[in-house]
Amino acid sequence: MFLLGLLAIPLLGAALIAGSPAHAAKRVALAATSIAVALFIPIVAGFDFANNGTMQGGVEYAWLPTLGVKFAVGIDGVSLALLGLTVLLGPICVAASFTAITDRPKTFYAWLLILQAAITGVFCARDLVLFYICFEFTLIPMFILISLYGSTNRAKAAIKFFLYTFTGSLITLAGLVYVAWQHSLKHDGVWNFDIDTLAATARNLPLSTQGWVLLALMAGFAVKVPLFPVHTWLPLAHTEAPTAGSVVLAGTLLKLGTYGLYRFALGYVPGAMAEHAQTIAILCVVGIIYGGLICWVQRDVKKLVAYSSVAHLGFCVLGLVALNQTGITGSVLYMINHGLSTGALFLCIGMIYERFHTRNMAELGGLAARMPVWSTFMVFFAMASVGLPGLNGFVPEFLCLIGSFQADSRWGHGLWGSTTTSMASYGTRGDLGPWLTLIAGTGMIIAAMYLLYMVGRVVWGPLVLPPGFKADDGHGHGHDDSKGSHTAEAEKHDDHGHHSVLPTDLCGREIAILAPLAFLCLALGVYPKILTSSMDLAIDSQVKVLEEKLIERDRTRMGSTTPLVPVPPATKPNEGSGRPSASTIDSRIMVQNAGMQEAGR
Amino acid sequence: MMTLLTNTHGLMHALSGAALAVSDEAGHAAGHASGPVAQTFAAGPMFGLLVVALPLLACILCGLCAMGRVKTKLPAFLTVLCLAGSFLVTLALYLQHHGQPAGTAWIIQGFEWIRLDYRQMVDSVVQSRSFIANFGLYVDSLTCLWMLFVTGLATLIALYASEYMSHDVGQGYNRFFAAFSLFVFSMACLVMADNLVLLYLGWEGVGLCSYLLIGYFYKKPSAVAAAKKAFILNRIGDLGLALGIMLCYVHFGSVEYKVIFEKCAPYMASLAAGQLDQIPLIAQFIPLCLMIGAFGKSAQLPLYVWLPDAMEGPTPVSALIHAATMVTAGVFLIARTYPLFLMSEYALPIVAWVGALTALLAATIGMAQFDIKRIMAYSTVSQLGYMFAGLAVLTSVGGAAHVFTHAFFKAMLFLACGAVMHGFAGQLDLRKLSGVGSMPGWRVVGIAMLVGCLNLAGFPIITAGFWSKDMILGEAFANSQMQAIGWILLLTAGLTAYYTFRVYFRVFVGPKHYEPGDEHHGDDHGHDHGHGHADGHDEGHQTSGKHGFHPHAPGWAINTVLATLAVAAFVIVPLVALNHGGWVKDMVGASSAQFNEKAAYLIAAKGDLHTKFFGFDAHKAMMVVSSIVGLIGIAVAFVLHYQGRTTAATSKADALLPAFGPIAKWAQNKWYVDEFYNAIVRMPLLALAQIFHWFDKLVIDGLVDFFGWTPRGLGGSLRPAQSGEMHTYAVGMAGGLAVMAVVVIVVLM
Amino acid sequence: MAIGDMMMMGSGLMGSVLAQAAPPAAMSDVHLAHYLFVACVMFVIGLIGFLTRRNLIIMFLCTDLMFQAAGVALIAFSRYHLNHTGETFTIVLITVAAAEAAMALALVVLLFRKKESLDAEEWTELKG
Amino acid sequence: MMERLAYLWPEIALFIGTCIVMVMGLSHNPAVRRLCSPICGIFIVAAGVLAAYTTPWGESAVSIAGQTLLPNMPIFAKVLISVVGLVLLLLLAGTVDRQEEGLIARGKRAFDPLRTNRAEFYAFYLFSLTGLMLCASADDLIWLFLALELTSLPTYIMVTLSTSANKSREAGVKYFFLGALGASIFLFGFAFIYGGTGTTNLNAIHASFVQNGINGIALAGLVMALVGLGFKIASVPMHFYTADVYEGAAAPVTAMLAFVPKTAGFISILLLCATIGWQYVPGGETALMPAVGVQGVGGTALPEPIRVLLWVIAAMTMTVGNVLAVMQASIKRMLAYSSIAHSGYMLVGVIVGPGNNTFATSGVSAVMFYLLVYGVMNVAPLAVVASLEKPARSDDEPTEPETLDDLRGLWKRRPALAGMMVIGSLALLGFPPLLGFFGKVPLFTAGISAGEVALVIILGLNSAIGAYYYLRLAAMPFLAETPGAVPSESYDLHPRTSRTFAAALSASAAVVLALAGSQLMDISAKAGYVDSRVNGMDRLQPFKPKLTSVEDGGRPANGAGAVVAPAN
Repeated sequence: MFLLGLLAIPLLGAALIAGSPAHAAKRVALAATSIAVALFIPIVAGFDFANNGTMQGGVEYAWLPTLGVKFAVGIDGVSLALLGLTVLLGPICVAASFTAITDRPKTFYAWLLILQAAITGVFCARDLVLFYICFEFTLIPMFILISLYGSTNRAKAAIKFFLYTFTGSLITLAGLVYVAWQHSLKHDGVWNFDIDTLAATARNLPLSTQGWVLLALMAGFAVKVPLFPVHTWLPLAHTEAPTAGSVVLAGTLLKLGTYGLYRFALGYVPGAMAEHAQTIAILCVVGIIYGGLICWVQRDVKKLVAYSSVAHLGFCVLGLVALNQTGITGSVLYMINHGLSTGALFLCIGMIYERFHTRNMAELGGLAARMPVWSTFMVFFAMASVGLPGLNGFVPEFLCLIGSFQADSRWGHGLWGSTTTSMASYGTRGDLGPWLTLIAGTGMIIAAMYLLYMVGRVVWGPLVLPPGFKADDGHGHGHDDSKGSHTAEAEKHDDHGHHSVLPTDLCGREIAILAPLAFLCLALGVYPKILTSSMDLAIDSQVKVLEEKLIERDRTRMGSTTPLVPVPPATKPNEGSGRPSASTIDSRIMVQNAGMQEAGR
Repeated sequence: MMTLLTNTHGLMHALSGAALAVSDEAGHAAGHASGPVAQTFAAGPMFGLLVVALPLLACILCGLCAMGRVKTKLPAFLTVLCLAGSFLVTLALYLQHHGQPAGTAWIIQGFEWIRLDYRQMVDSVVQSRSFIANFGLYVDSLTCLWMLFVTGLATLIALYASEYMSHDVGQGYNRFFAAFSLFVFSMACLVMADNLVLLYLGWEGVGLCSYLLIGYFYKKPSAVAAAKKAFILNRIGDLGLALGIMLCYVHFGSVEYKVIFEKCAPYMASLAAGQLDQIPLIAQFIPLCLMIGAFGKSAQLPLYVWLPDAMEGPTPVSALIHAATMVTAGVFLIARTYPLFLMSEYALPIVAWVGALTALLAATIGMAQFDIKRIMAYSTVSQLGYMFAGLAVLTSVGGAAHVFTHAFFKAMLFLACGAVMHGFAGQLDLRKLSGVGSMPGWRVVGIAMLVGCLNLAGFPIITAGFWSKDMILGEAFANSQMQAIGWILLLTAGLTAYYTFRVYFRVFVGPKHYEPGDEHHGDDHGHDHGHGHADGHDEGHQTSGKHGFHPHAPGWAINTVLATLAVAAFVIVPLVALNHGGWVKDMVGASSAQFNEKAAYLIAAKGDLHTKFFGFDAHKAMMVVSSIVGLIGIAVAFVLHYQGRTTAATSKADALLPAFGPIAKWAQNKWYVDEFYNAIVRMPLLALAQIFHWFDKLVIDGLVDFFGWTPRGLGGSLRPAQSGEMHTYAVGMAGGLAVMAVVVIVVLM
Repeated sequence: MAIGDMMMMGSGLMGSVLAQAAPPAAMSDVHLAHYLFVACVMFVIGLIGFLTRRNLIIMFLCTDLMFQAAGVALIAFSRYHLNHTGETFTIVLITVAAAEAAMALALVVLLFRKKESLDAEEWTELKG
Repeated sequence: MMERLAYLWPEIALFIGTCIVMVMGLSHNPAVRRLCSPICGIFIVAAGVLAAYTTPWGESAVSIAGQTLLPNMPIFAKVLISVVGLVLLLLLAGTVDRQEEGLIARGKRAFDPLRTNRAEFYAFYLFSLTGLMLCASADDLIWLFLALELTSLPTYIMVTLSTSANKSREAGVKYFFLGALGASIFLFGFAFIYGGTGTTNLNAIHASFVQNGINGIALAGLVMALVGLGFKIASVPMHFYTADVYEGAAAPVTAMLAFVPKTAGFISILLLCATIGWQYVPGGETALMPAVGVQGVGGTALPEPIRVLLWVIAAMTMTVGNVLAVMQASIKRMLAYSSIAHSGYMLVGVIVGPGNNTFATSGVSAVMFYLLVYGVMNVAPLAVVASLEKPARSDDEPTEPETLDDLRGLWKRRPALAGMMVIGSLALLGFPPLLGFFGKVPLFTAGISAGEVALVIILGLNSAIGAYYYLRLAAMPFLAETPGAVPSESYDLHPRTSRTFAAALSASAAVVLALAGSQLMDISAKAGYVDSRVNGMDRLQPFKPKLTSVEDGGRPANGAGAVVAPAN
């Protein structure tokens, strides 16, 4: 029931905003999102982490029984984590817009809340149609946020964003409906759109069919992620969107794509995934390097971060298509952590934009001298984004890379392993392997290159301010030209006689926005287990199916039932961790083979 | 030559006499072949975590100071206190560990950092697998050795920095000490980690701190660029390390040393049995990956170029991070994972060659530089090459000992240079300083410099540097495979002695002369003295112009530290000199950095570890030869840079320059390596990035726009049909009907 | 002239198609194919007239011709099938055609009042 | 015979209403004249109620009328027609003569029965609805033809009368002349169908097709009829008139045009297709696009030539409609082209056929549902346009907003109207969770069920193109006014609040019906029921056209010795 509350609160908030005066809009929005955060607490408290693979907190109502459509919500460990991210970013986005949005605040906050409700809906939908509806519905609020509150090129950005993602997702709808139809064929023509029920049918579709379905799924989700060749809407949308829009876009909206891939590409068409993982992985790797290098030559700091999302999500999907526990766990962690760190970077950039009305790195530099607090946060989040160990970016990236490194069916054979000694191989089945990982790994270097380039330009170096701002101006800024190109906020500054509402460095509200994100970045970097242990079984259930398909695939490819690795003899050395503490999951993950158990301990 | 050798051999023998129990050949062989000290694992005392925690605490406290905008020296005080505490805890840990049987490795469990458990079908059997990287400490004697000098030096240097950075009190002071403490924390993680991923955390953590501290004077574009360069080049190495870790995981199923070492045991047995082919090729790849990381962090070819630039940072940083500790992380990595390096036929030879060539190259560059800090930087690169070579020629003791001694004397050298820089407004050009050591108040600095230079030059017998270097040289010549390495290192030793004393003779002795630096560190972060200078040294000197400038001699903190280090440099002599490595040998020999199996393999299969050096025992011969080489280097420097020198700017060496032709110029320009990298890596990459940028804009986005435009284009082309004329419409309808009829007919056909 | 050519072409085409469809019998004088041929020719003439003439009244007459072509076909088929459905249809059709004619004339008058012209091409304000 | 009347009660009611309204409009008493539209509404309601309670369906339809092709369609269609008809009436009220009535009320002009056209307008509207309902109950080609003409002819006049501007005249003349051309084409087709089968009764035609197959003449007739009927639904290649006519007519009439003829056309096309039956082997080597993963296809389809014909028409109709709509600046023109596109979407359902008569698989049900959805949601944008007017300078008629730019700033001025516009256009776009989305879902499901994946993809892509212009329509009220454009301030609310009410009704229906549409889906599923004999679930047959078989195929067995001698 709390899930319903999570869906309803933002909508109620939006309704309330519609009926309240303009100056109260931001308070109502803040209250609504805060209540949502509060509501999330009982959800977490009530969540059975020991069974995080099963759907919990579910509510189900008949909706369109003719089509077998239900209104069904429920969450498992993965959904919970993403839901947490969504809910958390809610008040942050609202608070980040307090001074940035002065024109038509009611519309802005109302749509922001609706957007949150839609994203919440995606992550907790248990019904395909509900999922799709929420998935699509995110477009409208985002469209409005960009087209009404964006910068100069906003109309084009909004339209492109909308059409690109909308087109893709319509094809996805076709694919999903196809699956539903196949299900109905096997169930006396009774249609059902339950996500889990359909998964069972979809998995058993013939491989070629699965391939087509995968293609359809990719059409929508890859655009949303976005993967390499279909990414161009993202930089544009990010650049033009208002800060809160960018944060939601990077933080959660892109995750709809990866979540869709996780839920449907892995869950529905594991066979096809096993078949085509390499292709997708290559796209990811290309995206990592391509996106990263493009970042490096950007002049617009927001565009730089936007392109970095292309590179980062390349890692995320790479882990996903590794099709093993390490990779997928890394990928899901990546979804969360990218949301935090990149969202925070966008917030930081937004704060600068609010002050100087420029994102051009040629006009900004050395802000550390002027804004030490901001600079500290900026460097911190840049480092989180770079993937510095100890911060949140590292563990997911590393796990994704390990996952893809592991995923090679050749491990354990010939040159790739040992058949002459008793050493087992710890690779998993797949087509990715070390070479791909090596190339992807250069993305780590490139990430350092462009993010440090950005930090070096904006934060370090001699102080550079855009024309009209005095470098020695103690507070506020001498912004005195109203060229009309700026939006209402610029006009507002002019109205107030060149007195900015913002201090030189961050104000308390802005610190309060960034601090929780920074804390989470640190906390999740130091103790990622809080996430990994809450989603291990959920991912395990996916991996189980994928592994079967991979075994089948390898069998057909190799023409025999060659095991991945030679059977380790019973006398082989201590294989497991050797740690006396028997973990809880070990008892849950079955170790059927008694001999193995013995060897493992 | 031969007679000279014989003579000096005798002399050396007499000198060392009873004091140094130089083992005979049999004893030496026993050292190689003695049964491996069995590694045993046990849970360690929890207080060991304090070693890591105290620097972190210091970092947090400094951060709080920054938040509270503290404008006193409080952060320095806190840092020194915490680091000293950390050092004491390390000492206690060492003492307690020393009581354990040799070969004991403690594992101190902190908390579970990364843990994934999963299962995998292997031949229809479900196996349970896990990826575990805990925040746990692995304490063996190698760890103790490293942590002792890391925390000890860090404490001293923090003390030094408290004075050195005093002009920044209230500005960057908090930031400096926060990063400083964070560095020690990261270094402690790196050294004490019980698994490779935590090591990686420390590895990148020290990289971050290095980045932050190199870029400490962030208003200077060169400092920012240097910081960026350091981080990125380190990242290249880190990728290698990361791949190595992954390979380890895929091969051994774990990233924990304990498991890896246990699983290595059969390989080691195969190695000892001379069956290298029993070790799978994939396992042999692991060291190849790891060494890239080590090359990056320890500034070896081809990734060394960041270290000289890193001298943009404040001098204490250069001393601690870029001389004494962080850059030795690569050496530590190899020592820590020595069993993995032994598995491969090619790993150690590659390391040896890289190390030796780096040593030589850096020494040649160092000879031609004028910036004393840069000379020290190149010397660091060069000495690191020595250490690598030491590890690679199968004297991990020698490598570690050189790390150990180098940490002291190089830190001292840097701190002395820093004192000069501090006192002369950033002046570092050896052509503009002379006779500093004899100026009033500079005595301690001069002596410390002399001690450091003697160590670095390998002055015989009395310096620790001599003994550690000698171990490496001796072992290189003793190893039949490594003769060439030995010769390169020997040449380098001579060059080192020369350029080291070149600095000493130019700057610290001779006629007194100085020109103050222009202190180009910006307004509020530079080394000028207008900002709340706590000491009473500023006597109204200006920041520019020779007249009216008075160098201010170092205060008590700097002097104390320098003096301590100078004393320590001698105190550690017996620790490395006695019994072929002395205490360090005990420390290293009982750790993972043993090499017995490889030695056995090499002796059995390939070659000789007791090669004679022109008929003499290589070790004994080297003591003499390297002494002579070192003395020659010093003598040359004396002649060229001291004898008869009357000005600061010129010396006799200038006359010799034309003789070297362009080589001198090339060396002065660092062999154009930076330019070369820029041309073959950075520029192409930048060009590629630009190409991608435009490709993205024009082609990919162009395609998208094209598809977006298609409907409009189609609409535009159909629009003329909507002419508004009824006849057009009628024609369209009739024609359409005909077309539809054709469609049907076609289908019917 | 062009109209004539096209009509010739059209009738020729229809003729050949129907000749295939119903090869002429030796004895009978007139059979279904001939009626259909006439109907089709009427239809095509009407169509071509509609396409080529610009006078609104003539254009309407052309549509009426097409209607009547259907009538001819219907009656032919009616005879062929030996039932009266087609004839019934034709009667209805004629009625409808008459109603349309009435409307058409009203419209034409209305339009003529506005523009003093019967030219259909006068009315091209709406386009695109 | 009397039981046949069961189908006609609603039509009779409407006809009576027509007569009454026509007379009332001539009254000198303004109050009586003003009663025209309420009376009109009452009769529409009455027709709806009658339709709901008297029209036979299911078994009774079979027993009473032998109506077996689409036994449940008439009742659904008629109730739908009266419901949407009522909403349209709200919109249409006050379209014509308001100016003159105003002058009369202010005493500036005397009432002249010869000049009024208000009563005719309503009467024609009712006539048109009557024809539409007749279409739904048609079981004979003659009847169908008549009904179609009855539907169309009044609309020609309504278009012409709707405003006094020249545009309406032009629209009227184009609509009429091209309509006549279209009518002659499908009439000729009807004649050939009759010629090929010997009967005009749809059931009998079906029986003939089942028994003798489809001969060349009948096939030619079917092709002409289907293409010709395309005029009613504005499908390619008969779509040319649409934009001009929609633009020229007043917005309320445009809304009516988007529903009335289209419904008539789809009912007729469905009936014709039902005579053929979706009983043929699907695909075949002539299928243009090999369906993706056709395994498990129910195995029913139209004969290949007809399927391909409709396929091509559907694909082109969607595409042409959408791409032309993208180019438009005029609201009504844009909606006209979008109306073309929507016909294309619905044709997918026609191609798919009844599947296995469940809502998810039945294209016929999908068409029924879409007719409802489209009828409801299409009112909103046009009603918003109709609710605004720019006061005339002199005695001219006030004008509606024409271009998209005229809507700029509406959100600030009239947020409610802007909201309705947004909901309406997003619903038309098919954006979840609005009604339009649920209209498309069954098209998707049915299309995929029938293996028409390619067509569904085309549908999806076209929806995406549609997004472009619908978004413009939805976003325009939010955009700031540009200098030079007609400011939205100059637009007043139309005095007829019924128009705003219609918009609100439509917009709220687009939301509410989406969230609680299960009942409607059930009803549509029933409405689209096609007898298994027709949909050929039990006996799949290959399509074998007999090109030269007028004589042996179509002719009754006893047909020898006629005046028209059979060949040979």
